[in-house]
Amino acid sequence: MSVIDSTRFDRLREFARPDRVFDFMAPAQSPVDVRHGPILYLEDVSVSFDGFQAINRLNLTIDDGELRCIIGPNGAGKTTMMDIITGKTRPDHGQVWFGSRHNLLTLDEPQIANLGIGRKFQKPTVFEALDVTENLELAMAGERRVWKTLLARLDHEGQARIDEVLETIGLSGERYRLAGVLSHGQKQWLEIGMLLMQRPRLLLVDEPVAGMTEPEMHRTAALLTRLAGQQSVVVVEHDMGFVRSIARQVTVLHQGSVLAEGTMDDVSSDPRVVEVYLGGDEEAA
Amino acid sequence: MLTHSMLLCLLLACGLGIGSAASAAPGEPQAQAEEEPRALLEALDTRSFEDKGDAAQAIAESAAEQKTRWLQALLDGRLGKERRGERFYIITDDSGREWPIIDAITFEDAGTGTRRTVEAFKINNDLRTRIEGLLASLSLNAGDEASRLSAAQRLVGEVTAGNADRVRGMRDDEESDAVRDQLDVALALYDVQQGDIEALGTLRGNLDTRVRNTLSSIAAGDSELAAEAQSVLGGIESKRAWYDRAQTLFFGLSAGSILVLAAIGLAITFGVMGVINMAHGELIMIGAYTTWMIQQALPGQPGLALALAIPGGFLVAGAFGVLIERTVIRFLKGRPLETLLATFGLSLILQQLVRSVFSPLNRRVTSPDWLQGAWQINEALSLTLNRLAVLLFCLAVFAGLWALMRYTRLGLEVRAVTQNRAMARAMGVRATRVDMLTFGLGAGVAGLAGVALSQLTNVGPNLGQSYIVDSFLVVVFGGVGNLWGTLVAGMSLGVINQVLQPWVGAVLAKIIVLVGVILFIQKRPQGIFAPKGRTS
Amino acid sequence: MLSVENLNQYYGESHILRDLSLEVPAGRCTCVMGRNGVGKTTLLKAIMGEVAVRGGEIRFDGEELLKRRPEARAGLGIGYVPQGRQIFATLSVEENLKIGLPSRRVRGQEKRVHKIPERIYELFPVLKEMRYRRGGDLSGGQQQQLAIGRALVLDPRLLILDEPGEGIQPNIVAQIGEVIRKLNREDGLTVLLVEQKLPFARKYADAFVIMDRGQKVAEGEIASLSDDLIKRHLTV
Amino acid sequence: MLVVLVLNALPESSAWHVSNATVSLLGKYFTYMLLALAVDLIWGYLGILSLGHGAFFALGGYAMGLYLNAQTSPLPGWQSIMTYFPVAALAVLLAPGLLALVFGWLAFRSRVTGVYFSIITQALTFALMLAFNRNEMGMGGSTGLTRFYELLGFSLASEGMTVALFVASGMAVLLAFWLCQAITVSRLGRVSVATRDAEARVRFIGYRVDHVKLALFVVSAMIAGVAGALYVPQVGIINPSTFAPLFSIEVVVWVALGGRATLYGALLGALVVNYLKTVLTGVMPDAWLFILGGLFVLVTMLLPQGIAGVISTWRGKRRDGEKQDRQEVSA
Amino acid sequence: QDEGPIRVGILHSLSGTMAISESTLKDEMLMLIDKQNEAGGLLGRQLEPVVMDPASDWSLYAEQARDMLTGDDHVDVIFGNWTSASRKAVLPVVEELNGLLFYPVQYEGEESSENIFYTGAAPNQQAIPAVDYLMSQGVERWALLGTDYVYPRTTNKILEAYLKANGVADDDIMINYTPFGFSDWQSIVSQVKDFGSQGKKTAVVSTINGDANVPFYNELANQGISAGDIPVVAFSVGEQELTGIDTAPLVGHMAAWNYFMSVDSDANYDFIDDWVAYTGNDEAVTNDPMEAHYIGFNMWTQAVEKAGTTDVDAVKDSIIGVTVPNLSGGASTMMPNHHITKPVMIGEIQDDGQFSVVWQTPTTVAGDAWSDYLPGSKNLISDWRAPLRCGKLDVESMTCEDGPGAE
Ligand SMILES: Nc1ncnc2c1ncn2[C@@H]1O[C@H](COP(=O)(O)OP(=O)(O)OP(=O)(O)O)[C@@H](O)[C@H]1O
Ligand SMILES: Nc1ncnc2c1ncn2[C@@H]1O[C@H](COP(=O)(O)OP(=O)(O)OP(=O)(O)O)[C@@H](O)[C@H]1O
Ligand SMILES: NC(N)=O
Ligand SMILES: [Mg+2]
Ligand SMILES: [Mg+2]
Repeated sequence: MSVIDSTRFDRLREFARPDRVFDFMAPAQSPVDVRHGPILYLEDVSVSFDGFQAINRLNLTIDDGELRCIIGPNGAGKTTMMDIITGKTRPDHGQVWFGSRHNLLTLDEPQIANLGIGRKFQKPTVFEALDVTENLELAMAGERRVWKTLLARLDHEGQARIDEVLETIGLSGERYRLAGVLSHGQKQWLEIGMLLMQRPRLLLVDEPVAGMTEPEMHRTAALLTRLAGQQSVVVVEHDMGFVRSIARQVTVLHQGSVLAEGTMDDVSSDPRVVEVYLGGDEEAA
Repeated sequence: MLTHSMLLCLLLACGLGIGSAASAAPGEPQAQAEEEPRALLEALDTRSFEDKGDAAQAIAESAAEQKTRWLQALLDGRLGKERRGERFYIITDDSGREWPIIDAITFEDAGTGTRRTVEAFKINNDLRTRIEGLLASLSLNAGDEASRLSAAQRLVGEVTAGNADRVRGMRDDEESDAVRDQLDVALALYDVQQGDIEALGTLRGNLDTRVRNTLSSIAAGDSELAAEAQSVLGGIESKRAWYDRAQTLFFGLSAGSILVLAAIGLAITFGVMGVINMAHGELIMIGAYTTWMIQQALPGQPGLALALAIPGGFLVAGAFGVLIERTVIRFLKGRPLETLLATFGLSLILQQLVRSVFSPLNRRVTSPDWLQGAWQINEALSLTLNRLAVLLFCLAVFAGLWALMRYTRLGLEVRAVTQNRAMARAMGVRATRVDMLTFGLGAGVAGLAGVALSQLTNVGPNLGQSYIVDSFLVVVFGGVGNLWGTLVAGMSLGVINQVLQPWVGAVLAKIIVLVGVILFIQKRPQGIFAPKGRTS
Repeated sequence: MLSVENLNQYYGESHILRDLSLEVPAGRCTCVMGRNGVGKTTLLKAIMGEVAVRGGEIRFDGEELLKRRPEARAGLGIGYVPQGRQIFATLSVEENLKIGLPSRRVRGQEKRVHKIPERIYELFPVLKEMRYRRGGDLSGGQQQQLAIGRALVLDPRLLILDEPGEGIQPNIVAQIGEVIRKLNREDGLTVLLVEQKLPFARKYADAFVIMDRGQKVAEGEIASLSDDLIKRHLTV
Repeated sequence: MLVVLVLNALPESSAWHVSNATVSLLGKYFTYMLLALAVDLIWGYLGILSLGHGAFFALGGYAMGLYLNAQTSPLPGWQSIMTYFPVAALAVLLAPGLLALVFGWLAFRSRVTGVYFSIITQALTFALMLAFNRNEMGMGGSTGLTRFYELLGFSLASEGMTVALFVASGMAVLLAFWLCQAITVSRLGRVSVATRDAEARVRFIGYRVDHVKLALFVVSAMIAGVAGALYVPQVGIINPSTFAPLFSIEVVVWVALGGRATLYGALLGALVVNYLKTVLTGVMPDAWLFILGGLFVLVTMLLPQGIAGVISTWRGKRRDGEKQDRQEVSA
Repeated sequence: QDEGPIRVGILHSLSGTMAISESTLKDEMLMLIDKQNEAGGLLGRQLEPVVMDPASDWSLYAEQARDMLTGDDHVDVIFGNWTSASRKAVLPVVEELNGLLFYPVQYEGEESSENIFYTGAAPNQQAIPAVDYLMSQGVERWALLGTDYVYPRTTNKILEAYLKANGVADDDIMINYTPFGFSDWQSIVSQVKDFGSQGKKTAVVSTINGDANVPFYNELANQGISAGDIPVVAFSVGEQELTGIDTAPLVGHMAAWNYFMSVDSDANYDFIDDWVAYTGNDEAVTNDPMEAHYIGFNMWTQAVEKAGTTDVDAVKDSIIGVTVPNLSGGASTMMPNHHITKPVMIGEIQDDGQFSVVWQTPTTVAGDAWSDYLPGSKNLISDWRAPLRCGKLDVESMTCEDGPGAE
C-alpha cells in the first residue's frame, strides 16, 4: 500500500518538473545490480482471477546469465508468471525483484522493458501495419522518449544491426513485407528478432518453437544457447525434444507453484511430473 | 383556489339534486318550450364570461329538456350562434373546416357550417370549471359511493362554521368507512382551526397538502396547540419525505427505462455485432411513425392501435434493419469504423425521407385511456401510468431479448458469429443469415423503443437524433456487448439524474452525470460489466 | 476422398498456392508438412472456404467443393480444427459443442439430433466435466480437445487438423494422438493433418505430403519420409 | 500537393477573379480542413477515434471570440485579459491544449481505449455544450459570441481582412500538414501506427504509450483550436452548437470519406463534403440530404479507402517504384 | 439590372432540428410570392424566390446570407431565421453587406439593427400582457419554466422584474431551466405541483421551446394538473406545435400571441383558405410567425412601391410608418425602431388543437426593442429615422451607442 502511495507521489513530483514535458517518466537507465545475487527473484507470489488461483505462492530465482527452461501443464501459470514479471499483471502479494535494486512491482510495462527485460509472447504479436524492418527498428534498443522518437533517424549502425537480425531470423527476403501477412511461424521468428533488437538483460521466451519445423527448432535452440551467458534467458516450452536440447536447469510449474526443479533428467524421472505433464508416452516428448 | 367546484360539491353531497327534481317537471306546451329555450341560449351571447356562467347556471336550473346537451356542447365549444342571424346550432363534428351542424333547439339537421357562418360560444377556464360542476350535478346519481367520496375529499379545508353541523350530520349517517374517514379528516381540520388539540390526533400522518398547509399556518404560533401541531406536522413531513424518495426512485427508474429502451437495440447492433450504427435513432423514429400510422388506420381505437403497434413497430423497423444490412452493412464486414460513415449517411437519408413523406412537423399520437393519468397510491405518491407502462415494457423487452440471446439457437449463433465468424462458418453456421437476423433484431427492438417513446414524446423527424448520444453512452457505460450492463447503466444513469435534478436543475444534473461517466470510465475502462477473463 | 487439383491462391498480389494438387485417400491419415509460410494453413482455409481461390478444383467425395458456400461444407461432413484452436471464448463448452449440431449429417433414417453425442464425452471425458465453463477459461490443452470435439459433433467423414500439438503439454498431445488414431483406425475416419513435429507425424500418419512455396514437392508413405527429404524441404 | 496548388493559385487570382464571398468561403473550408487533419492525425495514425474534437475547435473559437469582442467593448472580470492579442493567441493554443492534456492524461493513464474513449470524448463535448449554453458561463449562452468588428485594429468587414484571413487559414493548413507529415513519417509515426494495431506490445518494447498518445492528442487538439480561432472571424459567430456531438461526428465522417490514415485524404474529405453542402443546400434545398447521405453510403461501399484510396490506387504504380528504389538504396 | 426579376431570399431551415418550425414559413413565403406575382408582381417586375437550407446550423445561416447578398444575382430582401442564435449569426452579415432581413419570430428584445425588421413580438407584446391577464385572474404564485437559452432567460428576467415591481414576493416565483429537447419532465412537473399546492393560485409561464413541449404537456396531463388547477401560459406554443400533441387533456391551458388561427376576421379566413389551397392539406394550420411574415411581406412590398425601387436604403427609409392590415382585423405599422404594432391575445387550448381567444388588448401594442424592466435598458430606445438613425440611444444622456447616428 505504502509503496504504491510513495510512487504516486514521486510521479507527481516528476510531473511537476518544469524542464521536462513528456519525458517525466523516462526510465531510469541504471544498470541492473547483480552483485549480490540473482538477476530475477520472485518470492511468495500469488495471483488469482475471479477466485481462480493462477499463481500460488510461487518462488523462483534466475541467475545472471542462466538459461532456464520452465515447463508445466497448460494452465499451470507459466504465461501468467511472465505477465507478472513484465508488469502486465499485478500479483495479489509477493515480491518481484530485478537484480537487487529494482522492485518490479513498482514499475509499469515500459519501465520494466527499459530496464532490460524483453519478452516474446506465446501468441505472436507483431505490428501488422508495419513492414518487417520497421518492426525491428521500433524494437531496437535506444531512446524511447516522445521527443527523441520524433527526431530519431536510422543510422548505419542501426541498419547493419537490422540486417544482421534479419539474417538470423531468416526473413531477409521478407524485409519489406507487411508483418500482417506473414505466416504464423514467420511471425514467431519476427518476434524473436524484435527481442534480439532490444538487447535485453533478461529474455522471457514463451513457446518459441511452436509451429516450427524440426530443423528450425534446432536453429532456435542454438540461438538461445548462444545468447545465454551474456544474457539471462527464461524459456517456456512444451516440446520436450527442444527443452532437452537446451536445458541445463528445468523448473516444473503446476497449479501456480513449483512442482519440481532440477536437471532435465531429474525432472523427467520425477513421477509427479510424469503424471501431471509428461505422461507415459516418452516418444511424444 | 377551487372554491367554485368545492362549494358546488358540498351542495351535491347534501343531496340537493337539482337535476332530478327539475327533469321530473311535467312537459310544457310546444310554443312556450320554443320560446323559453331561445331566451336561455340568448343569454349566453355575451362577451363577459361571468355573465355566460350565470346564463349556464340558469340553463341548468331551467326545465328545458335539451339542457344537458346544451351544456355539454357549450363545454366542448360546439354550441354556437349563426353569424348575422338568430339561429343557434350545435356543431356535431368540429374536425375539418366544414362542420355538420344541427339546430340547437330542435336538434334537426341544419346542413353544414363554417367558421364564417357559425360563431361558437367561447368559454374560459373558470367558466369551464363551473359548467363541469353543473353537468355533474345534472347527472348525479345520488347515493353513488364514489361521488360521495369525492365530495368528501373536496370538503377538506372547506368546512366552515356555516356548514360544520351539516357535515357532522352527514358523517354520522354515512355508511361507507372510506367516506366517513374522509369526513373525519375534514372535520378534524376544522376543529383544529377552532383550537381543538384533541382533533390533531386524527390528522397525524395525513398526507393531504391542505392539511399540511393549514397545520403549518397553525404551527407558526407559539401556543400549546401550535407546538402540538408542529409535532404532527413533523410526522407528516417525514412521512412525505419517504414517499418523496420513493417517487424520485420511480422517476429515476422510469427515466432509466427510456434510456435502456433506446439503447438496448444498439446493444445488439453495436454491442454484439460491432456496427457503429448511427442510424439507430432513425430506427427508433420508424417505430414511432409506425405507431402513428397504425393509429391513423384505426381511428378512435388508440388502445388497439397501440397493441398492434408493438408487433408492427418491431416488424417495420426490423424490416428496415434487414434491408440496411442486406444493402449496406454486409459489404462492410470487418470494417467497423466505416459503418459509422455509411450509417451516418443512412440516418440523413431516413430523416429527410420522413420529412418528405410525412412532413417535417410532429405527428400526433394519442394515448389510450388506460395509459393516461396516474395510479394514485396516496396523496404524496402517485405513479403516472404511461411511465409505469414504459418501465414494465422495458423490463419485458429486456427479459425477452436476454432470453433470446441466452437460450435460443439464434442467440447461440449470434454469439458465435460475432466472436469468430470464420470458425462459425466452418461449423456450418450460416453467418450471413445470422447477421441479417441480428441486425434486424436490433433494429426491431429499436422500433419497439419508438413505439414506447411515441407515448411520451414527439413523433417527428428529429426523434431519433435526441437519443443517439445517450444510447451510445449507455451501451458503452454498461460495457459493450453486455446486455445486463445496458440495463444497469441505463437505470443507474436515470436514477442519478433524477436524484440530482431537484438540487441542481436539469442542465447541471446532466452535466454532472456526463462528467461522472467520464470519471467512472477512468476507474473501469471497460464499463460497468467489463468482459471477464481471457477472451482468446 | 478429397482431391485438390491445380489449386492457385493469391493474397492480393502474392501467389501463395501454385498449381497445388494432392490426394487424401479415404480412411487414411495424411500429413502435410513444410516450412513456415509455405501455405499449409492457406490450403486448409481454401478447403474450408475461408479464403478465395483463383483457380483449380477441390473435390470431396466427387462433389465440387468450391461451388459450395463455406457454411455448407460442414454439412457435407468436413470437420475442421484450425491452427490456434479458435474456441468461442465466451461460450460455454457445451455451447461450443452445440454450434455444429444442426449441420450434423443425417445418417440413414436418424432424425436430427439435439443432444451432443455421448461419444464425444467418451473420447474427451474432461469436456463433460467442464461442460458449463466458458471456453476461454480452459487451459490450452483442454481447448485443443474441445476444438476436436467440436469438429466431431458434425460426425464428419473427413477431419482436418492444423498443428494440433502446438503449444500443448506432452501428455495431452499424446492423448490427442491416440484419439486421432482411434478415429482413424477404428471408425475409419479420414484425417488430413498438418504437423511439423516429426515424431508425432511418424507415429500417427499413414502418408505424407511435403509442400514448399505453395507447391507439392514430395509425397509418399510415412515410412518413406527420409532424412534427405527432411533436410531438403524442411530446413531453412 | 493539391493543397499547394489551390493555395498558390488562389490568393493571386482571387483579388481579381474570385468574389469576396468565395474567398471567405474557402477560408472557412480551410479551417474545416485543419480540423479534419487534427482528427486524422490521431484517428488514422494512432487509432484514437475522437468523437469530441469539435470541443477543441470550439474552445479555440471561443478564445478568439472573446478577443474579438474585447476589441469593441471591455470584457468583465478575468476575461479582460483576452483584450491583448498575444494572450488571446496563447489561449487559442492553451485552452484546447490544456483540456486535451488533462482529459488525455486521465484517460490514457487509465488505458481507456477504443469506443470507450470515443464515447467519453463525446460525453465531454456534450457536457461542454450544455455548460456553454448556460448563461452563467459568461460566454453568451446559447447565442454565443458574435458582433465582431475588428481584428488587430483592422475592420473584419474589409476586403483585405477577408483575404488576409483566407491566406492565414491556408498557411495554417500548410503548416499543420507539414507538421503532421513530419510526425507520421518519423519513428514516432511508426510507434503510433504500432500503437494503433497492438498497443500492449508497444509497451513491452519500452515505449510509453500513454505519452505518445498524450503528445499527439494535445498537438491534435491545438491544431483544432487554431482551426476554431481562424474559423470564428470568418464566420462571425461562435456558439455552443459547435460543441454538439453531431458536429464532431460529422468531422469524423469527412475524414472517413476522404480516406483515413492519409493526411491529404482528410483534407479532401473536409473540402468535398463542405463544398457539396454549400452548393447543394442552395441548389436543391429539399433534397440535398438524400444526395449527401447517399454519397456517404456509396463511398463507403465502393471506395473502401475513401477518396484518397482511389488516388493511391491510381498512383499505385509509382509507389511500387519508390519502394523498389528504397530497396535498392538499402541493399 | 432593374429589368430582371426581384429576388426574394428565403432563409429557413428545411432540415435539422429547426425544420419542424421553419419549413412551414418557407412554404408560406412561396405562397405569398406566388400571389404577388399573380397580381402582377412588384414595380411591374416578377418576384423570384431564392430558397436555401441552412440546415439548423448557425454558421450556415451566416454563410448563406452572405451568399444571398453578394454576387451578380443577389437578393433584394431576405425573409428568414427562427432562433435568436441564428439571427445573431446573420446580423453582422446583413449589416456589413447592407441587406434587409425580416425576422418573424417572437424574441427576447434588447436588439435593434438597421437592417433587420422584427415582425414577431418583443417581450412587451407578449409576455407582459400575458402576465397582466393572469394577475387579473387572481394568480399569485408564478413558476417560470424555460428552455435554457437567451430568449427564455431574457424574457424571464424581464418578467421577474415586472412581477416584483407588482409586489410578488421572492418566494412566490420559481424559475427553472431545462436543456433543448428536454423530455424527462417528471420531477420538474412534480416540483411545480408541489409549488402550486401551497394554497395560493399558481400559474406556469412557459418559455419552453420546440420539442420539449410535447413531453412537458403529456407529463402535466398525466400528473393530473389541469388548467383549472395550475394553468400554463406559453409563449412558444402555437397551433403548429399542437398538431403533434393530443390536446384533449390540455384544454384550458393558454398561449399568448399576436395572432391565432381561430381569430374571427375575414382577412384571416381568406388567408387560411389560401394556405389550405396552397398546401393542398385540409388540416394545414396557420400560426403567429406566419402572420408575422404575412405582415412583413406586405410591408416590404408597400415600401418598395412607395420608394419606387428595391434599393435597400430607400426601402429602409420608406418602410417606417407603413401600415398594413394584419390578420386579426386590425392593422400593423412599422415603427421607427424596426418593430411593429400588434394586438396581444390570450388563447385557451381547445380539444381540436385550436386556441379560443379569451382576452385581447383593446388596442395594438408597439414593440419595444429595449425593455423598460431591465436595469440596463430602461433608458434606451431605438429610432432609425434620420437624423437620429440610432439602434441604441440613451435618452437620458442622448448618446447613441450603436448605429450610424453614433458618429
Ligand atoms: N486474465 C485472466 N483472467 C482469468 N483467468 C486467467 C487470466 N489469465 C490467465 N488465467 C488463467 O490462469 C491460468 C494460468 O494461465 P497461463 O496462461 O499462465 O497458463 P500457461 O501455464 O501459460 O499455459 P499454456 O501452457 O497453455 O500456455 C489458466 O487457467 C488461465 O485460464
Ligand atoms: N491474410 C494474409 N494476407 C496476405 N498474405 C498472407 C495472409 N495470410 C498468410 N499470408 C502469407 O501466405 C503464406 C502462407 O501462409 P500460411 O499461413 O498458409 O503458412 P503455413 O504454411 O501455415 O505456415 P506456418 O507453419 O507458419 O503456420 C505466408 O507467406 C504468409 O505470409
Ligand atoms: N426568438 C426565439 N424564439 O428564439
Ligand atoms: Mg502460456
Ligand atoms: Mg499454419
